[in-house]
Amino acid sequence: MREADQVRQELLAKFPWLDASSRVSRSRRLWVEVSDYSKFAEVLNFAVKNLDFDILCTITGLDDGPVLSAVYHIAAKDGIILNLKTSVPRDRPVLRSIVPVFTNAEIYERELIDLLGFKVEGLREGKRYPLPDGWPEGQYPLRKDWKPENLDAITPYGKPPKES
Amino acid sequence: MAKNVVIPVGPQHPALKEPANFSLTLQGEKILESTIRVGYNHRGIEKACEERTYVQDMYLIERICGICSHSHSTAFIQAVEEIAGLEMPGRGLYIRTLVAELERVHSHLLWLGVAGHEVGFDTLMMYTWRDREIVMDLLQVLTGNRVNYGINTIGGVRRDVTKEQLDDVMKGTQTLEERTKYYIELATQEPTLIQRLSGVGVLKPEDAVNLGAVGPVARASGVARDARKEDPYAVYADLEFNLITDNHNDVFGRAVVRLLELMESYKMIRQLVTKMPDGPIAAKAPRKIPAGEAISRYEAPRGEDVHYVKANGTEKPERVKVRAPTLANIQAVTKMLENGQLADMPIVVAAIDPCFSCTDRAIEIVSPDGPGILVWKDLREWSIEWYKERGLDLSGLNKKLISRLGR
Amino acid sequence: MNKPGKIGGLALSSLLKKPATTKYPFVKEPMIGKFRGKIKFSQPLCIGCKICMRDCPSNAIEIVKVGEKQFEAVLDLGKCIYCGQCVDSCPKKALELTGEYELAVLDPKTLKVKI
Amino acid sequence: MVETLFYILVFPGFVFLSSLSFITEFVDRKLYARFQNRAGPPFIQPLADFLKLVGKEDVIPEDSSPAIFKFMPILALTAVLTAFAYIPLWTTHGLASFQGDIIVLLYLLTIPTLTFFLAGWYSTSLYAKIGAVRTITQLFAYEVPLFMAVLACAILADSWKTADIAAFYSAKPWLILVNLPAMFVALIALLGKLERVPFDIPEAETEIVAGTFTEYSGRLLALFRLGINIETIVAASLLAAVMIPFGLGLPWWFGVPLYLAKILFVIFCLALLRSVFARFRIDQMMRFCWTVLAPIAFFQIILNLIIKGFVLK
Repeated sequence: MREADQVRQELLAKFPWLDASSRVSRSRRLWVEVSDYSKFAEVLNFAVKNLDFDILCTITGLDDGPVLSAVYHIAAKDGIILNLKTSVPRDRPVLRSIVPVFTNAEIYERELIDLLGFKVEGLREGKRYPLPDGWPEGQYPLRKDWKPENLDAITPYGKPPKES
Repeated sequence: MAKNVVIPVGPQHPALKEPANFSLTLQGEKILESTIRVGYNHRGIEKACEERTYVQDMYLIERICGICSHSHSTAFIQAVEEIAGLEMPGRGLYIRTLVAELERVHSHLLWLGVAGHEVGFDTLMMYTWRDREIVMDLLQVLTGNRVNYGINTIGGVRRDVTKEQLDDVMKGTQTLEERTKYYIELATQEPTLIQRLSGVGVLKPEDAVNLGAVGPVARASGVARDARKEDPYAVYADLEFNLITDNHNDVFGRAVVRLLELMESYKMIRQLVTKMPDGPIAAKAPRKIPAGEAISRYEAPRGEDVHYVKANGTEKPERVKVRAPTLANIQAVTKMLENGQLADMPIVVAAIDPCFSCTDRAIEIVSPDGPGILVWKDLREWSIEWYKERGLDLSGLNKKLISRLGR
Repeated sequence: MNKPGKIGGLALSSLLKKPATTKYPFVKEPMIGKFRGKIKFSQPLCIGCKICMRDCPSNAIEIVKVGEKQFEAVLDLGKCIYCGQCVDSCPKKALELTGEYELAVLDPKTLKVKI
Repeated sequence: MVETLFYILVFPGFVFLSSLSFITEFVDRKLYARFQNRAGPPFIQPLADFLKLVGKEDVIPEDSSPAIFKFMPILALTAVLTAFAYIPLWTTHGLASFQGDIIVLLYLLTIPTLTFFLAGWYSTSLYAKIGAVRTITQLFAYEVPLFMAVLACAILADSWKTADIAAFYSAKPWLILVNLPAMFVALIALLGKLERVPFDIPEAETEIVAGTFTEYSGRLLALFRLGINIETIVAASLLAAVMIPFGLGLPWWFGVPLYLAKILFVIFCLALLRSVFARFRIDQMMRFCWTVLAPIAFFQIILNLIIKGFVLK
């Protein structure tokens, strides 16, 4: 069994600039932050191809104020989870789809689109998830500045039935 | 029939206990293509979590799913405990694991019944569900409720168990083990059942890895993955159990994996009861959780639960992300349905043991009151009118009942 | 080895057995163990700290001040999820679980009860 | 004339049959429940279900053809009621017996299946259409073994008249044992005809909602259900008359209970069979009927010809 620290060293050997932004929180938990999105694909591919991280657990979207972040949780057979975090500017939140690497990323990426308003390039046409088809444009519920009352202004949703 | 037919299965359909939509393109009875739409149960739990305290979230998270409620609450609480850096008492962890395994027993027996029902074998359903009552009662004795146990608290568990209760658990396990042996025999000997299960919904091992299948679905395709082994949480490192895999790659394999897992669970329950240490059941937890983030994995009956929690030093979490096992498995269903028969669709979908409540978490939409849409009250008035037109006036009955019963 | 109709033996023997069904509401099964039912409130013990209100996941309980050091609890049966967190949170043990579970009413207005 | 009318309308005709159908439905459901260790419905349940359905609104799909949609349940009911007139119950003679009536009887029993097909097809719902196609596909699977099994008994009795067949076997009761394979085939095929588990493929609720009956509601559905219940009795009576025909021509106070016991026996067998199997898939059912049931029925015919040619000479 390898340890998360070993994996971190291997990663640092390839990408020395990750030294400050990576840490091991406990055994089998590795956190890496790639704040520069242009370098993200390189790190992801290295982790998948050379470090045997072969299962994508999920993608978490975060609203970090000026930037929107996405954490890719990727697991390996030996139980180590690599949490790869990256950020894109809030006014242009464009990610590239990782479906070519992980087929199952599709539904998690759709979730990012619906709930946090990411744009994902290279995602095929398909049904949305998880919000209803009639959900108004530009309403992203998981953003911190969003309130359920935002919907009240928009008809026909959001008008509560009159109580008797 | 040369013409292809597109048949909608769901969002409301007898085969689905919860809403999801499968559009199947059929040629005769053969399924050519399928598309899946989920999200009908999206309730805004992730957003709601951010607006509640950790204590409140515990119960909200527990209600993501009625069957694997303990799974979700444990996964969430493990993440919170990791951030808070709590030292966990052994007895608390043992009780938590005991409830977890009892829940797995209850969930797998439920699945067997549902699978029986989907292939028209209702007798099997009735018997497995009757036996499931034993484990439901055990859970009620230990935790206080049959579902949504509410046993977890940050830092341990809320209720201690007594010697007599553990004896009850041993006795119940004994009965259940005998029953399970019978079901294993039944599943491997009844030809009509085998015919319906084997060769159906095939998922090849490479597809299982590719599509990120988890839990019994992956294990039935020969992918040996189990968070209890890979990333031992709670007290699984102390327990001796086998990782069950099967190479049938089909629904029959999934049934075999679940049935054999039941036997492993009984083994684990025995070990948990005999090894249970004495001591406190919970550590004192602070109301404010220090800033930090953690990801927690938990092998729920249906597969791996992944919870991500980010704390910001206040009483409320900054972000909670839930990945339920069904969401990971639902993408494999399209593959399984391909070139299958329409008649096999219910059992294939049931074979991943779907739980759409788990899958779709997150916003509360107040009922639309737009034009042409009737709300409950309108519908009620309309039905009263409808019956009145036909000379039947029942509107007074409710009032009479209220006055009679005094409620 | 195939045995068509294997469950037949079990089915036939069930004919002579008592059905497993409980005929609720004619037969009421007692609640074993510490079932989480309706909450009981003992007024003299309450100090009005309102921790229960803060911890309630569904805002079902409300503590109202009715006089000098006198408090009343109002429970919304429709909102309560019967988790019992308020009972755990209460520092003075003023709240207690009971096994009462038949709480359905015909009129939604009567769901809010003073306990 | 009055007697005939009484026979058709009251006893053992329409009124008696309808009430008997509620009782057999109750027995069937109760047995099914008890096989599953459940309590089962109270005695009045089938009647209550019927009355409730009758009180409900009939919803007719816009695109369907209303005339056919409404006519089909009535036709199904009529066909099974007519079939009843040809079966000797506890008397030695059916009401309208004639030479060749067993053929008519079998065809009359096929009519309900055809009405299910037409009803489903003209409902214009996708589920109903798939159900309709499955109904007709299934018909080709079980109908041949059923006909062969019943006619094998007729061949041995050397008559195409149900009453004569019954009389023949009453006289030589040991020959009933020869027909046991035919009895087995007929029971299984009946499960298909009555669309019960394991052959409830056309109305498999987990796959295609309610199949043929998806669009039916209210009175029309109630009529269909009544038709199916009466079909069960008629089919059971046919089996009783052809396969277990002893004790005919006894006085009514002994004959009627004996007759009821016979149908209850058939109902018991049907309930047991439907509780121990999983539902077949349509292709599996075709294979089963043609490779298992049909050969057994064929073997029965050969056997009966041999017995007739060599033993009974």
